[in-house]
Amino acid sequence: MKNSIKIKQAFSVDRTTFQDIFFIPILAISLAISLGLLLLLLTGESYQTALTALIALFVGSFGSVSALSETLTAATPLIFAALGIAIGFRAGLFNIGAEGQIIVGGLAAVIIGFSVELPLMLHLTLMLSVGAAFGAGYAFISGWLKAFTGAHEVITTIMLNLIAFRLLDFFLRLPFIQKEGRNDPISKSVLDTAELPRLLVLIDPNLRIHAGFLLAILAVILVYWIIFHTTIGFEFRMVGTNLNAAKYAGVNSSLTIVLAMSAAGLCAGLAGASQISGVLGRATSGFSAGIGFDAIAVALLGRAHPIGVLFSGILFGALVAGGREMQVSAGVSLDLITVIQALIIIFVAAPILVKSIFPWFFGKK
Amino acid sequence: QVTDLGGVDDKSFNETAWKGVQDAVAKHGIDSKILESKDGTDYEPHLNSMVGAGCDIIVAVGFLMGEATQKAAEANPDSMFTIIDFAYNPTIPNVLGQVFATDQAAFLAGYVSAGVSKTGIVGTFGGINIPPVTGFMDGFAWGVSHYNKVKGKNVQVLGWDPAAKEGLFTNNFDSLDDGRAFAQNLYDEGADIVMPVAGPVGLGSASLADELGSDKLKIIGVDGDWTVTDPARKGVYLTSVMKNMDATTLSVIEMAKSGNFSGGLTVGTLENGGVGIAPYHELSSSVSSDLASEVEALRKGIISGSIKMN
Amino acid sequence: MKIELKEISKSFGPVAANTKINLSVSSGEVLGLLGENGAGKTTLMNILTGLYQPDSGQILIRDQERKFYNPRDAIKNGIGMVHQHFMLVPVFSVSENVILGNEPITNVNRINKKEAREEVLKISSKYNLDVDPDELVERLPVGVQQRVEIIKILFREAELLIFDEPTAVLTPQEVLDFFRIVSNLKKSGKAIIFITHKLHEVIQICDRINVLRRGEMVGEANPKKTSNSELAELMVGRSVNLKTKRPKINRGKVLLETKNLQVMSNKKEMGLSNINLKLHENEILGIAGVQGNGQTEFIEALTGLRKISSGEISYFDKRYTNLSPRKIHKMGIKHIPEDRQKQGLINEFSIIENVVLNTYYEDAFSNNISLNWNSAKSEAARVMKQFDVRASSETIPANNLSGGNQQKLVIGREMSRKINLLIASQPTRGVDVGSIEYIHSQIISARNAGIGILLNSTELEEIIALSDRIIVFFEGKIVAELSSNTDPQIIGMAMAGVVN
Amino acid sequence: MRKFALSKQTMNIARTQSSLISGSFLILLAILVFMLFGFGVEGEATFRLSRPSDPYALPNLVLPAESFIGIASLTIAFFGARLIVKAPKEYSVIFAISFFLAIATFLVWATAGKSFSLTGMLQATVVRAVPIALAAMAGIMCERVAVINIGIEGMMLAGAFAGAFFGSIFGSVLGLLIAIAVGGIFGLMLALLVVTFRVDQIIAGVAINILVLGLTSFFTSHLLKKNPHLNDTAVFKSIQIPILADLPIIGPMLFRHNIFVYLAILIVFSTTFYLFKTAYGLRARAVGEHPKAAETLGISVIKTRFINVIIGGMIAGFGGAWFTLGSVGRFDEGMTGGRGFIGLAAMIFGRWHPVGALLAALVFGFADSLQQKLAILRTPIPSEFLAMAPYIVTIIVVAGIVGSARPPQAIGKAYIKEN
Ligand SMILES: Nc1ncnc2c1ncn2[C@@H]1O[C@H](COP(=O)(O)OP(=O)(O)OP(=O)(O)O)[C@@H](O)[C@H]1O
Ligand SMILES: Nc1ncnc2c1ncn2[C@@H]1O[C@H](COP(=O)(O)OP(=O)(O)OP(=O)(O)O)[C@@H](O)[C@H]1O
Ligand SMILES: [Mg+2]
Ligand SMILES: [Mg+2]
Repeated sequence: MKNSIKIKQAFSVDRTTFQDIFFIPILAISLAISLGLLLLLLTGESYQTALTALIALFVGSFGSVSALSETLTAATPLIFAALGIAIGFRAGLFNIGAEGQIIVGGLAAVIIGFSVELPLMLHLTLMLSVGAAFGAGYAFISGWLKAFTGAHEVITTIMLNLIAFRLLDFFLRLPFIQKEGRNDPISKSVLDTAELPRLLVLIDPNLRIHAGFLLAILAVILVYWIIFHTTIGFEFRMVGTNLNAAKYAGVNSSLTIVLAMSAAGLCAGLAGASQISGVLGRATSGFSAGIGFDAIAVALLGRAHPIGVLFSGILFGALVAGGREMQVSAGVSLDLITVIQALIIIFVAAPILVKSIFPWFFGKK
Repeated sequence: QVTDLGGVDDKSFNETAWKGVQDAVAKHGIDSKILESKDGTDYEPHLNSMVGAGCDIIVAVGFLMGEATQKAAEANPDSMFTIIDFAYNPTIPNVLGQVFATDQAAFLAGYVSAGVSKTGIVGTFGGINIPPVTGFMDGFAWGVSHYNKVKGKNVQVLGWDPAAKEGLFTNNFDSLDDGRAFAQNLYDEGADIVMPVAGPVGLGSASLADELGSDKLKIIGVDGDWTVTDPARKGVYLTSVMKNMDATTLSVIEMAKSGNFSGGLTVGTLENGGVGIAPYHELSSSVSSDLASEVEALRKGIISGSIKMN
Repeated sequence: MKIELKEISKSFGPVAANTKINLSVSSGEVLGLLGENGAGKTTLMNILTGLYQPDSGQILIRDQERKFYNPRDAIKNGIGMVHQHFMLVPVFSVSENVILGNEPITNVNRINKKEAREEVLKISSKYNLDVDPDELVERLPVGVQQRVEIIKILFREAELLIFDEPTAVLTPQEVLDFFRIVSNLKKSGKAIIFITHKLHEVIQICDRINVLRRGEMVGEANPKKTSNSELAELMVGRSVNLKTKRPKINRGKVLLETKNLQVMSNKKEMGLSNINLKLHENEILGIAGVQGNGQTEFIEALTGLRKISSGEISYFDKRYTNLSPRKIHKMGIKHIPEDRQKQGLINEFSIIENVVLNTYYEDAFSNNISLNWNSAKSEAARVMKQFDVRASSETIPANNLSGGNQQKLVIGREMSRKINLLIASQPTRGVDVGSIEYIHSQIISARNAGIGILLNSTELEEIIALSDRIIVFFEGKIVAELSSNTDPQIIGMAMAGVVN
Repeated sequence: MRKFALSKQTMNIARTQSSLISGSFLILLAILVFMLFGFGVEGEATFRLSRPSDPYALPNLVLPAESFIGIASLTIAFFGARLIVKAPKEYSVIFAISFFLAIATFLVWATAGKSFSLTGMLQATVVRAVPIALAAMAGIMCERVAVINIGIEGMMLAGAFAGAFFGSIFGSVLGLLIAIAVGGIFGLMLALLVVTFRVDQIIAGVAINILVLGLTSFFTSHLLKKNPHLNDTAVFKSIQIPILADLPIIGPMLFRHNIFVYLAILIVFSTTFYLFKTAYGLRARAVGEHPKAAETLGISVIKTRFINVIIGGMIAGFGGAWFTLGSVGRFDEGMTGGRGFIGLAAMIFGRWHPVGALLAALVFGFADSLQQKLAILRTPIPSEFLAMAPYIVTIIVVAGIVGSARPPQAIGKAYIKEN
């Protein structure tokens, strides 16, 4: 499967037309949601329920301050991880391993979080950067394998995910990490100095949105700058779009691949760390919660463009928060959200399909 | 109610608790909401949105939700919580922990199995290595060794070593195929009775037994009476180690309704019927009458404390 | 039988590849189809073989109209084509390639290998095209692969055989063999269409000649009467001087020297053995040879794209071996790669990005961390102006440029910064005559300005026109070093490995 | 030609070098094995070869741990040395044997003083290999026509669900057929996405995985949970092949399974026949290697890709049905547990050849069943690490093989037909 994948044509947003950037995603989303509701009706639910579900979806995501807070809280790790995946895409790498990188990064972060004692700022910085570093390190493995043995990153990252789950369970049982007096896989809780401050304590201390979200926005800007305005970003894009040309132009492709993959892992690691530090406060088995997989969808929907990632990240956050409300008030299972997400990916990745469904939105082609 | 991993139809843990809630609904015409947790991070937001949804009492099912429930409870001192399989100390005023001395019931199950086993080997495996799971396995193993002691036999237990706290775990609560494979594995090693303590995963083991025939392999259910919850394969269940969460949950809800809810701890035991073993149903023939009466004697003994389990 | 094309038109978006083309050919005759790159020859033939459908016009066979919706239809009507780029599956055996699509099958669609072999042998003996049916195609030399293609067509009982630039990849000797095959086919009553750029070839073997220009049929000529220059004028539409002038000047000191260079090829075989050569300033050294005789490996070795297993290269008397492409580029050794689409450019990138493709790291465009797009933009504007790259703006992606302009962009990029040595590989492949003249003049003036130039081209004419000295590659060796006024026949012999 | 003569010679050079490397590698392996397992073991390792119930019971295989480990590691070292001094033709064989010995040593070490059923483990190996092998076959059908199918996991999950659901309604046989059809439908979907709409192949595959995960879970919670009788199907019972089934070891290993195992083997061989002996197979491979060439010969690339990808989907659906109809008779969310992906690795390991992939699948099956045995034997190795074994094997394999394996050339590329 070496030399096989070319993800490029799926997005090079810097040139896609206005239509493609706005209409396609918007149509894709509405199409996906309506299909989702249709599915609901198919399983014999009443129109009533479908309607409540739809309303709940919006109310639960943007309907109130707390809803908004939940949306952004859920969006934060998605944005981090998706930025990483976007970098990978730009360099022609398909990083399915974000999940594992989140786990490793989060685990490293939690250890720093409870084991060292430092003043707030220092402790936070240390914890986050260690998390990022470990995420990068874990991704480095796939990058190295790809660059020097040609092992396809899709397979290796998937396997490294599965391995990460086991590693997590193992480490969470180590006496040094495991919470005192427990023998289930759960880590000690991080110290207060290692918790990202919540942003809206003044309004209501229960609002979970935390400083991590601001960091995520910073990351968006930074990654944008890296991809489009730095030499390394240019090299990423060269290698990702035309490997031969990149080699001809004197780019060290192996090194670039390793760097890109590590950068991707770094973002994922941050996602894990900020999740631990801002939301969970400790690691349990399965704390990664599939964020790494949803992030793939986010990156695709955002067309591997940082700004796109920001918005699609918030959208997916909204789906999560809204979905929860949907289950409470309409009794619709969260899995419907997964379906909708998958449909969104498909429609976004197949613009021709969307165009053929809504020809009138686009000049005839 | 917020469920733990495994889903509400796990024919076991969550399902039994949910039944308790349903009974309450049926009996008192209150209404109920359910949120199924897909993973560890769901717990806290789920509990919050339950509070948000204005529930009077929230049933948290599962040891793993201990932390989250504590947070939620402290954040919302005026709503009532009850959690299954978790005991806080110090206790929290608005949380009632329900714990179950499953080892007592499992002890009986172990004793029966030892008596029934033809190969002299019985097995067990768990979902993950946590007290609510290993509680069953401890009791089971002790039950067997008690049998060996009194009968001077040497029936072996595969898959769990109560001393070393190590054994056979699927590391998940949902891969039924693992359940089958693990049972096959134990069967290959000679076990003819297996107690799977991993929620629905055990059903995989049951389907193997169903195929081999109950003379080759018998299964011991957990949490609920599997002969009742899984009639399709009722032929293979020797008995079940029951944890009557439905009863306790119902009573808690009633307390809450009648306004005499108080935080703290209730322990389900053989004595108060919180735990027990199911009738032998189909396989009662394979349990000799004296064995049955010995078990009954044991039960009394444990209640009276005259019998030490380990 | 008689095959006719009436008023055939075909366009790809804006490009009108064919407009109202009429053409006919009948059994026992060889029709020559001339036209410069992009004239529409291949497109027309793809229509005749059912690969493309025409926008308008009709195809007549024995005076009845036929519609070809896919190649299968054309094949069933006895039309077969040997494509410009061979259509063979490298990992299949000769006989598998021949039968593919019309397999002789026994029960349950099982291939009858034996019958397949015999068929191949039968045909190859009948038209004496000798091949081994069981050999893997990827192991065969180009000439033999062409035979396989021919057998493929004959196996499908084609009455009309179309050859799209069959001689481009052949040595003069192989060309002679090929002509012999063609006349055999002609004798046995096949109709033949022969596409080429090479004027003398059509005159040599065709009965009639048709000339295409910009997708239109601009004339018919009789090989007996016409002349090279007349045909050339028909092709290009104006009188072209087929000779580029190359003022004599004496060469400077040695610029580049290789000693016993050895390089592995992709198949882990010894691709190059003992390459020794000297290149001077003010000199154009031409590398002649049939494709796949080690030229590519040699140039990759020089430019750091391929590892050198032994031997050494010195540049300005400094030894360098296995340096990175970037280091070499920095030393003023610039490389025009043989495939602009795959290597020279990134189609999806803008002209700006392509202009700084291999210089983006230089101080002019970056501070080692961030890029300065403004200076890149002005550089792009400069290159486009100086090397007359025609495009609506510098921000459009490279694949919106025509072949000629793409090539000029690459050349401009390489020649407009510090340069002492230019390695130009196929600099005019797939470029219209206008651009060819321009590119040639650029190369000459660079040479006059003191730059040393290594010119690799499979077009013998080009080599002869530009080079001061010529070396000939054959099977990974330099088999001859000749002066530019050597008789083409001798060079041709050398390309086939025949040296006295 | 001279060129080839040259190449032969250089080949030989390469040969000796690599044999030097691999020789020293084996010696290292020997040392490693001895270091790890050689010390402080005593007692005997007992492998039970047959169950009391078996007709022709074999005696247990009893190995004195210490001496066995010693001898084994010496043998490996000897092979290594032999490789170094002279590079023999059959050194892949030597490698195989050495690895086998290494694993055997490990087993003996783990079992020293205890006992377990070897036959049981081998039987489990076959069983656990089935879904992986089927996933690999599905992958081969698709990749041979140059369509990457990351969606196999999803297609299997769909098959598993369909098997359970429709099996509960119409009985297991019809359930199986429908499961296959459902797999085919998702194959069709993949083909539509990548061939017709030219969606990037990997993205399409991932999307299918997520979609199926969502759909099946959704239906589980909205249909199956409300009416459990829709999630309770009869499973295919195992069929004992007369006589053969009674053979010791081989019998349980190969001839006491349900139809899934037998059909899986059948599929492996018919895939081989289809790809390498039939005309359509030839066309399919041509489409995977050089679609344009195929097109010029009137072979419809589009049609060929559709057909093969759909067949691939159907195989995946069949493999998925194994989880429910062939194993536990009940669907649960995400029950395929990544087998589809391991199948892809097996495909690469097997170099896109059905038989090779089957062998690869058996390796994974072995790693899997081994891990369970060790959990019972209670080795000092933590269970989590044992559980990792199959994945680590996968990575090593993919990393080690890819270099030498040669995928179909057009793989991953959409085919654009101008006209
Ligand atoms: N598939 C295609 N899509 C778009 N444009 C095409 C396509 N094929 C050919 N063209 C354009 O049609 C014109 C004729 O191309 P064609 O290949 O027929 O020329 P030709 O005479 O064969 O050139 P050459 O001598 O280089 O083979 C060219 O401008 C080419 O760019
Ligand atoms: N099972 C299959 N696997 C792969 N490709 C197939 C299959 N069935 C049909 N095709 C493809 O579909 C196209 C049409 O097949 P079909 O057999 O209908 O053509 P045909 O006219 O019968 O060909 P022939 O005359 O050579 O038998 C062929 O190009 C073939 O490659
Ligand atoms: Mg052409
Ligand atoms: Mg046919």
